[in-house]
Amino acid sequence: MGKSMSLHEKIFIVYRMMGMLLLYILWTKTGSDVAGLFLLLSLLILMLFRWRFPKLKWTLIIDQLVVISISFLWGNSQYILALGVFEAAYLGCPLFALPSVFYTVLYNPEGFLFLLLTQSAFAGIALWGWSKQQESAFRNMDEERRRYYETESLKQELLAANVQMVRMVELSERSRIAREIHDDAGHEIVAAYMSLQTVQALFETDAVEAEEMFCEAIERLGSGICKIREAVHNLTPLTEIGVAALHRLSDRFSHCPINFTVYGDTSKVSAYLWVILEACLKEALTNVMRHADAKIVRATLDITPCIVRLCVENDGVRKNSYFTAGLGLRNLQQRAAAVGGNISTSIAESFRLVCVLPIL
Amino acid sequence: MIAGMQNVVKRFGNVQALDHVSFAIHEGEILGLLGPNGAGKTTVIRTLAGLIKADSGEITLLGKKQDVNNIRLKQHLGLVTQEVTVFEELTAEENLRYFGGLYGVKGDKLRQRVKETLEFVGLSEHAKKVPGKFSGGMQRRLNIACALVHSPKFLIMDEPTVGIDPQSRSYILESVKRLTMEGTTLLYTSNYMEEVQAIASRIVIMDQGKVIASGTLDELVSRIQHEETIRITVSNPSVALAERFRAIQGVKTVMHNGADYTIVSGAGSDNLNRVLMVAQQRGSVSNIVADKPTLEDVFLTLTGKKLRDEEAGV
Amino acid sequence: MTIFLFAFIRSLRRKSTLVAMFVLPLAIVFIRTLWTLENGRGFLFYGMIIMFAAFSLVRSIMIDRMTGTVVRIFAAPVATFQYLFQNLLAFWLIIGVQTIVFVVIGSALYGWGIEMAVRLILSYNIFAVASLAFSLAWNSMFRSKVMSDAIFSIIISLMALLGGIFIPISMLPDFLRKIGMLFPTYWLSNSLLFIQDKEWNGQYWLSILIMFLFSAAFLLYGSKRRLE
Amino acid sequence: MTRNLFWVSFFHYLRRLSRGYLGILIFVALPLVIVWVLSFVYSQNTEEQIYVFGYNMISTNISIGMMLIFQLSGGIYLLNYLNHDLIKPMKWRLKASPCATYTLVFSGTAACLVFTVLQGILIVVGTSLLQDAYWGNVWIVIFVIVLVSIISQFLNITLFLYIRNVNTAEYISWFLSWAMAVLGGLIFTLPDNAFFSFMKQYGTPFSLAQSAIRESGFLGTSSTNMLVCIAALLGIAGILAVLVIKLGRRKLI
Repeated sequence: MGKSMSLHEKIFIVYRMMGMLLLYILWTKTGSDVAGLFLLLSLLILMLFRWRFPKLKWTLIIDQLVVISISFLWGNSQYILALGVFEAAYLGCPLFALPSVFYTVLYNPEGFLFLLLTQSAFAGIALWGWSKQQESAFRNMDEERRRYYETESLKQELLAANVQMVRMVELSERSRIAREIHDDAGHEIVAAYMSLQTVQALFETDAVEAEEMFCEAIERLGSGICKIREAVHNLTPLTEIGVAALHRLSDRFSHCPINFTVYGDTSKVSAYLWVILEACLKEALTNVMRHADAKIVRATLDITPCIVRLCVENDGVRKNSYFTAGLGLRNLQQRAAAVGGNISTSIAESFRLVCVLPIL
Repeated sequence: MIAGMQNVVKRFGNVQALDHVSFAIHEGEILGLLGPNGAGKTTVIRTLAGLIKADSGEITLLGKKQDVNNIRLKQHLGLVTQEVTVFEELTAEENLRYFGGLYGVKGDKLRQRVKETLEFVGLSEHAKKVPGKFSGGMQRRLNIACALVHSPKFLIMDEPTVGIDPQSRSYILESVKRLTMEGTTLLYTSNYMEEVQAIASRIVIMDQGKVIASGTLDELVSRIQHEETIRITVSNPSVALAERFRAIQGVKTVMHNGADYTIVSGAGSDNLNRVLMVAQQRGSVSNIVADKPTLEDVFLTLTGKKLRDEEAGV
Repeated sequence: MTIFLFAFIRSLRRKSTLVAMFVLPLAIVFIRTLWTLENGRGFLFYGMIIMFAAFSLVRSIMIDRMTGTVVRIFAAPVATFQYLFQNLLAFWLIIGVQTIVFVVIGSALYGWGIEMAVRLILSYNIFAVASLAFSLAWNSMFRSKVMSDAIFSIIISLMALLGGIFIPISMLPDFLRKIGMLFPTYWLSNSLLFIQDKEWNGQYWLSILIMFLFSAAFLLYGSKRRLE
Repeated sequence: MTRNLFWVSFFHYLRRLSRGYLGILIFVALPLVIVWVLSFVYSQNTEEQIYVFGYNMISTNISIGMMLIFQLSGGIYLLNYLNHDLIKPMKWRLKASPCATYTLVFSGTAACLVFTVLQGILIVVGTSLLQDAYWGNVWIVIFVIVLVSIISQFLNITLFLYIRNVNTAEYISWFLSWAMAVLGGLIFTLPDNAFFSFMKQYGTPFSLAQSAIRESGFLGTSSTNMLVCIAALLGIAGILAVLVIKLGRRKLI
């Protein structure tokens, strides 16, 4: 369940194992009996110790001290100092390699050991550089991811604000309509109503004037109706929204036959929900086209007093077995979440998308 | 609030096991955690019990922050695992003594608690037997008992009734109810919706690592259900009658099988009276039922899937 | 101390452990030819019995992991260290008691003398710790009992072969001896050799030290927390 | 019908056997390695003459013993199959099939027999090629291997039917084969008295087989001796067969 190892860590472990193996072979070929085994075991223990407690890097010094003391019993063991130098360089704490350096300078300044240590140091540094680079790449990735999450939450807020906004616009529009009807058409109709009342009173006394006023009232009513018509005309949006838009989408779908049915009162659904539903249907149909050999697609829109539910499914077999939520779908899921709804998809046998949004 | 999660995320490699999961468990309630296999229930439990580390988000338990290293906090927590995890070599009583001892219960207190717990799950007569001799239901009960010896304030049960006989199942559900009466708070996961429906005071539904709905049973059902089903049996059935039913406003489908009709209409259409009227015009009605909506329906509404695959015949 | 106590009880409930623990040692301690000085194989056979006993005792830790009981144990307020430490301590105690009984009977029968008896007990106990640690590390690598057992039977044959059970280690050629030195059995052999020769010199203590180092390495590897 | 099912089940068992790489490793590679190491070490530490007629006597001794130990333990395969198929997980599924239980048991036994005999022959070939081991008359050796293998299978079935716990039965099976090896003088030299020398020559299936193989070539003294050993092995196999049939009637079907 642990974190998976990165490549440079694996190389590090393999390098050390190779070192131990070489030491073992060296021991079987040359060495004094027990000192070599003692060295091998102690190095193994220290290695395992640092594997279990990665923070205790200073134990590297013990490694080297053990090697140096054994090297007086078994000269060949000094070569394994290379491993200590390598590890110190890889872990990025070159100071811990000082015992090896002192030993080399004091006892073996220009021999093969010197060459070996330099080589190991370079190998360690190279690997260290690599790990640093990868670390910074990871840090960048983390940063990126953090920024992504921030953007995502910002988007959530924006979407929520958007919903709020749509509601505000709806309200202000409603009040504008109310005002328009009240100010223009209302005015005319009230005037006509008052005229007609007067006409009613005048019928018995003054028939001529009554007729005159009657005509005027009719005219005013006509103008009022005209105004209402105008207002209504102005209100009708140029593009279709609502269930008509969904119908249009399903009509245009030519990939295979589609069966789109609507249950319930569509007037209860607000405009901002329609936008999401439309996008959902579009996304679902695209996915059906891309992922399945569909024979028929069924789309159902249910509107209950509390929720609106769009379900799109096909009966066909899927084309390719893997399916991941694409960007479009993730976006939609967030938009649905912003209005308190939920979108879930499944591809068990056929493609299916269910979108449930609450009606306030 | 006795325990809760806030925006908890957990990934295993590329699999997102938990995706911003948030919920709260209040003192004294039974929270039912419902979801199909692989929804992330076990991961929720393991992070909540401090067995694995969450990638991000906050987990609180008894007012403190839960963490893998927070050993003290585990004192008040009981975990009933999904598998039967008791020791084969030890008798029922010894198993209880073992787990009691792990939680620091000692001496007379331990003896008394073991006795009480055995009585509680109805295994007093089998105290000296090893679990290998038990039936499946008895093993399950012992499995639960092992998490109760230390009288935890908060008990997590991970599908405690998988694969047992109905009698043991109802016994276990009864005990769970008794536990809450004694003041234990419970998190109960299952993919048997009947169980959750029967005992949970509040329900969290999960799917694909996300919480997709939560609330009391009534809330969930009244808010989220999208279809109503009416079953009616008439004395003289005919195809024409089915057509008449189909003509009623809001009716989606009518299934006709002998004298029985099943009429599915949209939620909130209140068609019971209309259906009855239409039917009575054509003869007498011998039976009419409006199916009560269940959590299964809620889940179906939200995801289009059944809670358990095997019920779908896979 | 609950874990310790019940680790003890659980181990004694298993028949295979009981056989390895008490029947086998008693069976071999009475075979006189095994304990003559020129043919001292009995000491080494007893070492193998300890190895088997340790393996079958540590098996319960692996079973806990495979059945998922360990999830439950770690859900309780128990640290990983406590769990492993108390279990291993209980196992060690069982083997320890057995070695003492064994050595006492042996001394009575064959007149080993006090000093030799104490040294034998020390050798066997430190070897028991190494065997327990080895079994722990071994079992932590496997998720299936069958696999673990099968490969273990190969390894133990090699250990027996190169650790002086079949052939006295002095007869081994150098390169085989150096492979043998990588197993704790070799060092048990070595220490027993010097006990039998009544030579109380550095070689005996060296063997003890190396077995101790083996235990440390195996424990470090085997004690990592594993849930699955 | 029954004969058909027997072959189906037989080949199925063979297929399952051949999939277990670990088994092959344990029963072929391990004895070869042990023979190699032991004969290497003993060859270096002895003053006697090692080579007789171009054959290595030390590895001959060790090879015969090791081959027989592993042959005698070969029944463990069958033990595991019996446990898996007839007692534990597969019990009801297989009992529900139209294949009679005895057909299953016999086909399993036959498959294990073929497999272990093949393994034994592999060891014979391996040691004679790599270690110059002397195996006497090849046909006699193969016949003895078959007999020992049959005894091992029957012994394991008997153990299993008595004990009904596969782990314990397995332990006892290993223990018995090693005990026979000890009595055969393979592990350490036994005291020189009448009882032990009888045991070493004729006392156990192990020693009978060992003697038979040795007597079949220039190591032996009389072919009568060999025939006696083989007859004794046949007798043991016969007795075990009767036991298996009686026990099986009672406990399996």
